[in-house]
Amino acid sequence: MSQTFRRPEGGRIKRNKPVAFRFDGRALTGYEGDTLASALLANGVHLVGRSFKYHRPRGILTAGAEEPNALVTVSRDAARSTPNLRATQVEIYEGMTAESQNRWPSLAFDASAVNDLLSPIFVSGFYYKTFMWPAKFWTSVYEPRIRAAAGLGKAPELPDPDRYQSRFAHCDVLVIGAGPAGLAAALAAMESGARVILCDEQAEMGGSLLSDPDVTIEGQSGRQWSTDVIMALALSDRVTCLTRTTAFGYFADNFVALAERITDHMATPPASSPRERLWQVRAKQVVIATGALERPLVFPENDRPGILFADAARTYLNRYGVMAGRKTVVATACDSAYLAALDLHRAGVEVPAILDIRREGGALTAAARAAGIRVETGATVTGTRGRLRVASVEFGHVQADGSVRHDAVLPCDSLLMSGGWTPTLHMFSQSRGKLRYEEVTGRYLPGRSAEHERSAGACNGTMALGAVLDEGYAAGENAARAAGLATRGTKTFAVAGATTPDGQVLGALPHDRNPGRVKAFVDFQHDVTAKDIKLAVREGFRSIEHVKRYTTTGMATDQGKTSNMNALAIAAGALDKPIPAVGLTTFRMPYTPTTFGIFANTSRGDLFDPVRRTSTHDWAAAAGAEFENVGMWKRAWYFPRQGESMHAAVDRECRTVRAAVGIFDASTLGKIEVVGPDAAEFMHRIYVNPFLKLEVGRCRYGIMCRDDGFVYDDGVVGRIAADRFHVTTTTGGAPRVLSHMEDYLQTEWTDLKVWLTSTTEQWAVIAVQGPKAREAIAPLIEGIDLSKAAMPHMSVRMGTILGVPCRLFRMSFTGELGFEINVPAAYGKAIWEAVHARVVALGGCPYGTEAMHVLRAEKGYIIVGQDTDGTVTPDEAGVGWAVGKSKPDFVGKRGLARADLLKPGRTQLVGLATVDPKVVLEEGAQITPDADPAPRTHAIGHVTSAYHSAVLGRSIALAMVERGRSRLGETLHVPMPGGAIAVTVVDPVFYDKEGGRLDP
Amino acid sequence: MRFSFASLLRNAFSAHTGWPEQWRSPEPKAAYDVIIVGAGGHGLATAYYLAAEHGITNVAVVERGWLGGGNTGRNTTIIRSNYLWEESEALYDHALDLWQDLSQVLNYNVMYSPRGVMMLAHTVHDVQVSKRHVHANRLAGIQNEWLSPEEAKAFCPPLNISRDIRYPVMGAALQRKGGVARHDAVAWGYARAASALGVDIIQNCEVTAIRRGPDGAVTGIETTKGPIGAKKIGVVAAGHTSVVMGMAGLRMPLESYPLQALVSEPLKPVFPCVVMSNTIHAYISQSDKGDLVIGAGTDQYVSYSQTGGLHITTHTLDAICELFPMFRRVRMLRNWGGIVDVTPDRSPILAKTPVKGLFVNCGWGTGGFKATPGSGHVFAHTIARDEPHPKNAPFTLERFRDGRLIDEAAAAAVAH
Amino acid sequence: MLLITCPICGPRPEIEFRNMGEAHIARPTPEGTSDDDMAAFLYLRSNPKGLIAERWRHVHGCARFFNAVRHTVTDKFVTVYEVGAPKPDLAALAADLAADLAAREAGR
Amino acid sequence: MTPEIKRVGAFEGLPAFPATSRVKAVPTGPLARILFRGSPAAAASVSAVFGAPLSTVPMRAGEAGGRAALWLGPDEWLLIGRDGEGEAILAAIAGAVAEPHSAVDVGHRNTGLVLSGARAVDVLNAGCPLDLHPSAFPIGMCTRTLLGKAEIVLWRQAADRFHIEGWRSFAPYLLGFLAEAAREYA
Ligand SMILES: Cc1cc2nc3c(=O)[nH]c(=O)nc-3n(C[C@H](O)[C@H](O)[C@H](O)COP(=O)(O)OP(=O)(O)OC[C@H]3O[C@@H](n4cnc5c(N)ncnc54)[C@H](O)[C@@H]3O)c2cc1C
Ligand SMILES: NC(=O)c1ccc[n+]([C@@H]2O[C@H](COP(=O)([O-])OP(=O)(O)OC[C@H]3O[C@@H](n4cnc5c(N)ncnc54)[C@H](O)[C@@H]3O)[C@@H](O)[C@H]2O)c1
Ligand SMILES: Cc1cc2nc3c(=O)[nH]c(=O)nc-3n(C[C@H](O)[C@H](O)[C@H](O)COP(=O)(O)O)c2cc1C
Ligand SMILES: [Zn+2]
Repeated sequence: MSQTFRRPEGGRIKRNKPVAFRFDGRALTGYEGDTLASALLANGVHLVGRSFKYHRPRGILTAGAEEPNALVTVSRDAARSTPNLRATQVEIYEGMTAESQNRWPSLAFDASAVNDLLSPIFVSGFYYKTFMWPAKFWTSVYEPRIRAAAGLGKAPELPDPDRYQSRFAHCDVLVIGAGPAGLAAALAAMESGARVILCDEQAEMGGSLLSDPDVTIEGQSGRQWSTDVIMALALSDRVTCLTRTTAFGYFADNFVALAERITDHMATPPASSPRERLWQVRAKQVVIATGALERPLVFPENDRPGILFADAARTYLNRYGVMAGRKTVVATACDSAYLAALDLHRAGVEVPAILDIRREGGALTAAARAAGIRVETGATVTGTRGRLRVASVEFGHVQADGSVRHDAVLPCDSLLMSGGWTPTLHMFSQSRGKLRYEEVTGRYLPGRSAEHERSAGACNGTMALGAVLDEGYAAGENAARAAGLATRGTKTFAVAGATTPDGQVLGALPHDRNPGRVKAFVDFQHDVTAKDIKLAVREGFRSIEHVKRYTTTGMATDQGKTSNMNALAIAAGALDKPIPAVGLTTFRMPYTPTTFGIFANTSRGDLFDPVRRTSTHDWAAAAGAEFENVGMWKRAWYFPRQGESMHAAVDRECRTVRAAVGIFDASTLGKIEVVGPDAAEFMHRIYVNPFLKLEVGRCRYGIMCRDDGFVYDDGVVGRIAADRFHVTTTTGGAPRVLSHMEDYLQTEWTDLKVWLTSTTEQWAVIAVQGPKAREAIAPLIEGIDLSKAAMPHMSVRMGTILGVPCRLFRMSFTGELGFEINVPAAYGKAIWEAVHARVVALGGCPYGTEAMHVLRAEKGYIIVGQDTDGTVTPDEAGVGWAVGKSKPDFVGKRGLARADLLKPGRTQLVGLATVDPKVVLEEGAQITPDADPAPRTHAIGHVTSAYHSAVLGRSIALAMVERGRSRLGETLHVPMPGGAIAVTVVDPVFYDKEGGRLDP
Repeated sequence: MRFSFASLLRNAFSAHTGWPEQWRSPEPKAAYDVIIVGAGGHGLATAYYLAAEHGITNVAVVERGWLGGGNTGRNTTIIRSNYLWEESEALYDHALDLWQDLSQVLNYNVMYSPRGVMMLAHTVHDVQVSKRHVHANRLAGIQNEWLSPEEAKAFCPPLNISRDIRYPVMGAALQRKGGVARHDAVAWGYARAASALGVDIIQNCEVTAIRRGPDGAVTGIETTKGPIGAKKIGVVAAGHTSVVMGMAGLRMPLESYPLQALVSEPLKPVFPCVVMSNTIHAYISQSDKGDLVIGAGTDQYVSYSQTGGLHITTHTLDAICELFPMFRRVRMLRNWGGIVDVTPDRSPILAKTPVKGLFVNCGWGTGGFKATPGSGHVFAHTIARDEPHPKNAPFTLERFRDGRLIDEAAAAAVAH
Repeated sequence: MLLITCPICGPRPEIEFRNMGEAHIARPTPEGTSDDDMAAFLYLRSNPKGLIAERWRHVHGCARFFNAVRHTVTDKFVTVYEVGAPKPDLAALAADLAADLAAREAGR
Repeated sequence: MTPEIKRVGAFEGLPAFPATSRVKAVPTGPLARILFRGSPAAAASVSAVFGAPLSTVPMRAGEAGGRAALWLGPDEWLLIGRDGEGEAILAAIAGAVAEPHSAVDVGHRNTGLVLSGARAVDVLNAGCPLDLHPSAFPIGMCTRTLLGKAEIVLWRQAADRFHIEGWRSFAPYLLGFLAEAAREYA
């Protein structure tokens, strides 16, 4: 029979909706509303995982986010496999497949469990002390074995097909946690008319009320009250209620990140739905109502399957109708475990004893005894037995001198424990609020706030339900008021049947066993025991941060939710210091592990970064172009014809341009319209070139430096009118040049009347270059006299092309007669097609960026960012002629005069001709005087550009070489793996030195 | 007590009660020959080499928090030496040499794992820059090789080399000797070895002032544990260097930015090497424990907050998911931040200062973990001899005045 | 992601802004500026642990530059002001902050 | 103009937006757009000839006679008119504004689409970090901001209708981003 541990009635599961699922291949059933953990327990399965280091059998310890043991991999298919999920949070669905992890060959028989036997050696930090000899064994033997043993689940091997979404949201009041405190807070905020977001990580709102059958609020059962409040909130259009939504990060200025899990609980998720959504919430005010987490007791062998938190067992019973066992011993330092014992007892579970660590017991001791349960006070657990599940508990009484006298062995199939409650401070602490330590209750609590938030309920240390509700309501009201809304004032709630969970213990419990031998676990997943922590302290790790890192306590996937306070108390004891003097480790995001995909959300593929295409892109693609990425742009790289290699295509394109004409899409170049009465003055200052005297209708090649004197960008500038310049920049430099210019205008030269407008995308730019360029465009152009006299090299004219208005530049980046036609972008494709037809008719072809690079290199024209690298001055780049030396100031003038920039011996741009013309140098290759440089020889330069020049029938290269211009004719060497390549230093202009072709 | 398998075994029989403190935690003496400010890896290594190689053992390392708790304890531990400029190559390769047997020298397993560091190129420009590094490194005798996308995939099987992604991988530079190490162990190993040689490591002791004599030379420091005299002071305070140097009236060419990193939940081995992509900003490796260790970019503003913005994290993870799409379902376990001290040329400063007796070692920014042994080694030399070691001679403060920058940033915008 | 108050547009998310470095670093004239002063202009920053006067630009908003005082430990903005306005007295602002903190500390 | 010279809008040829009853995105088609920069006084002179007023209140659009002036910055307005009006608007400005200023045709740089429907705000907030609640972003408000990794100008024309302007080459990204966000409302 399945579900033998399911009670015949009770709980919030849907009994009419059975759900079949598999765990480690075994077919099991549960009900809709079950978590994997509750369904496994219903089937009597406690053994769910193995621990990280010792591979000890582990069961379900908790009922929530803090679970360190019961980690599983849930798979829908090969690609949709998610490791390391906590069974306590996984909701089962029909057909779910879950697997245990970190065990081989099976969960029950795990070979690595020998680690447990070796645990006397495998203490904290043992690996720092060994595996050092023989030295080379580290990489070949030790490390691979350590790695293979470490790790928990397996990452999926296929790309994740699921989608993730994101949402920015704003509200007056964000309430984190929908237990009684959070619900009351949301209610108060709603009543004020505030915009409210309420989130809870669980499938259902209600928090602790869901597990409590006894309480009444305002005369209703707690569950009914919460149902009504949730309904009221859900009906308000000002409230957004988010279940299965974890607040995982709290950032500056009340910016809170929530992870909403949308489809993981569904058997067949709708295809249109994202799997998860990242909410980025900017809240005016935040109410933190995240409750408290129960703490384990640290006693010998406290980790066997079947040992679980008392409140978790109560939750399983009341919320899921599941008994954790049939014979359940309870060990506690806190009243809340009595509630569990009483509820179990009432449900027919045998409770052999409650072992209360407190000498006098607590508020419910008498009630338990009255119910017929044996209660031992001043008692403690000294050990447990059972291989894959707890079978018995040994206990003793603590004597006046602190020693423990062994008492008896209690057979059982489950053991509940409670060390008290730890307020969930993660959100508060992440907000950089300061914690304070409350001595009497041994708790850290929220202290001074850093953000606009307040905590309410158990996370604020308030445990009595009435007070929790009042405090929650007050927090919501207070938050709404602080957000600027009118509120109705405070409210008190009438509560009955609630027990305040008082009592707690911190640190390891005393026992009568050999302390050097027993294992009393503090951090369950990482197998950190009380003696590990003491060892760390003994070895000089006195800061709690050191203890954490040396023992790895608190570093497991639960991030110390159950272990941190006990570890701290043990460390404090070993250091003989009060707890606050030792301090807590830092709470960091995320509160619980959070899917990478939710951070990346829609940024994948084409949405990873915008793909910017020019207006001729589709044409080029149809023409077979290969594209390259330049910044966000796609640029046509070359246009291979059928069967043509890149090399052949580029050669052909280059030859065609030199012999006839080529057409090139230059649209991606940055363009800025500089307008205003002071435009010329501004240009004069921002560029190294003089600009005041540039005539309207003329262009100039401009070089721009930063104030440090190094080349920043370049481009051709045309003067369109006295008060208007058309500036071009490099493709990649466009945004930063605009920002650089705005910076000087807005903050340095605020008196100048000049305005900038980016026109990069206004214009499609079609470069037509080659001896037949004029012939190619002439028939299409109207209103511009293209003759040499009327439109000289480096001029700009306004006219139309095929009726479309254009700005026509006569300029050249190839050394040939050339024009650049700027037309409004939407006409780009049509004009391109028309010009292309002319070009083809004249024997020309389109060319891409690669041919463009070759052509310009043949002419010795630099590419900023390729031939320069941010350490090069205009003079060194061979464009010193551009610097307006008589200008009183320009950006970079003073920087260029710094001592080191004036030193001889700096690099200069030169050409390199390989002695063997067939050899093409590699860009980035180094240059040395010697053919056979000794290792660590100083390189005197490097190759910045290198190509095969089809027109010259040889290779060409540009290089930055120390004192390069004084070395013309010298033979240098480019050492390569296969031997050095001899090169001659030459002028960087390889082709048409006289420049006759520019202006035929 | 020497660490070895034998001593481990021996101690197992005495329930490990016999281990001594790995380092002493003494109260400060009245004065020391040398005070090192900052017990990060660099400061501790400096102290160790002062004692081990220069016989200067009357040394204190003062630390405002816990040793190794600065960037040393927060970094993604990428180790490589394939930098561009000769000055950097020499310095980082010196460190790489020292990494090779550091565990044995310190008698502390720092888990230096030369699993290879692969730096991806996504654009033609990236390819040019990467190849420039490869060639420069080869000439300098530093191993660095160029891989095709297929070779890169063979070296790192999870890598997505599809041509269809937004920025396809066009190749990669691989330094096989590069890798990772266990960051905490580096700090602890140096601390233990230095302490054994007599160095006092004084934690929870914040320097609040630097005292100077009538001739302007340093005479000591004020701390939260009182004044301590010193003949020489070496400041190795990473993100806080500006603050400490300000106490001696010096302004520094530094800005401190938050830099974030994160780890995933532990996974069985899936990622065999280190992969860096500067173009799309992602750095990833898998630790011995099984977590994916991922580095992000810096925030845009100066901050000492040791946290950073969510948008930085989202950007990092979208890059990781694009390159390794099977990791989309993997989950982040923890995210944190450090404070990195960035110089204008992204190269460190390891130098004497205009103040007599005051030395500074800073500016390692986003990439100084790899240099820890080398940095400590040459800085100890600089302090002991009052003159720089040849390897750190170029890394002066004056280079910013003269304009002789060692501009790793300009050349490549490389982070770690 | 910080919430930054643009003097013109009001509070807006950090991703709309660019930090443009420390404010009030006067650009020297080419003549009569020593190499040391030039280096200070180009490279030396106060990089304080505490209040910093810095430049921001609301680049994806009104596109204007403005100045702000921010605390580099808490990342909280203390004030924003126009380009060209004098540098606020950071010491006085720091004293106000300290007093405010003390008052809140006493108040709880 | 020769007839075969066709204009190609930035949204042409892109996959259609999966419009539903709850959200749809429709390109505006060609519009005249002038980026005007200058002092408020200069802007006032423009208002007189442009028709729609250039707001001096930040982040507000002025609308009249089928024209709109979107405040982008204290010295920057985006003037939108009907297709073909660009030249006339530029001429009118040149004629009427004596103060120094800049007027630049950006009719092809920018492209626009209108996102509307009950889910428009949710879809926008998938990538727009601003508070789009009517109390924070009322009808008539406009501003530059971000949508995912692209800059946009966002202008609320009605409770559930937004005009979105972006640069031409970002059109596929903007449409793709909005479509991805709208998928779940299909
Ligand atoms: C997220 C992140 C990722 C990184 N990734 C890499 C990487 O992959 N590879 C790499 O090579 N590098 C990386 N780095 C950089 C690297 O971490 C640092 O360059 C390096 O660790 C610096 O070491 P350090 O000893 O100089 O500084 P730290 O370790 O920061 O030590 C400085 C110490 O000075 C102390 N101190 C400061 N002020 C005072 C005072 N007034 N009095 C006393 N003590 C003081 C601090 O508390 C601190 O402990 C990364 C950094 C970060 C933050
Ligand atoms: N068993 C007991 O006796 C016992 C123990 C402790 C508390 N309580 C009672 O519980 C009540 C406390 O109520 P409360 O409202 O403060 O706490 P609660 O535990 O009832 O509710 C907290 C809620 O916050 C959610 N949550 C926590 N962190 C979250 C995050 N980061 N993101 C999203 N959701 C998150 C939890 O899922 C939970 O639903 C009191 O009545 C108290 O007496 C009872
Ligand atoms: C390489 C590396 C690996 C880490 N692995 C883990 C880990 O597995 N689990 C964990 O909780 N933290 C891990 N951390 C993060 C630390 O817990 C911690 O966040 C970091 O040292 C910064 O300190 P802080 O968060 O206390 O400020 C790792 C840190 C580094 C540098
Ligand atoms: Zn603004």
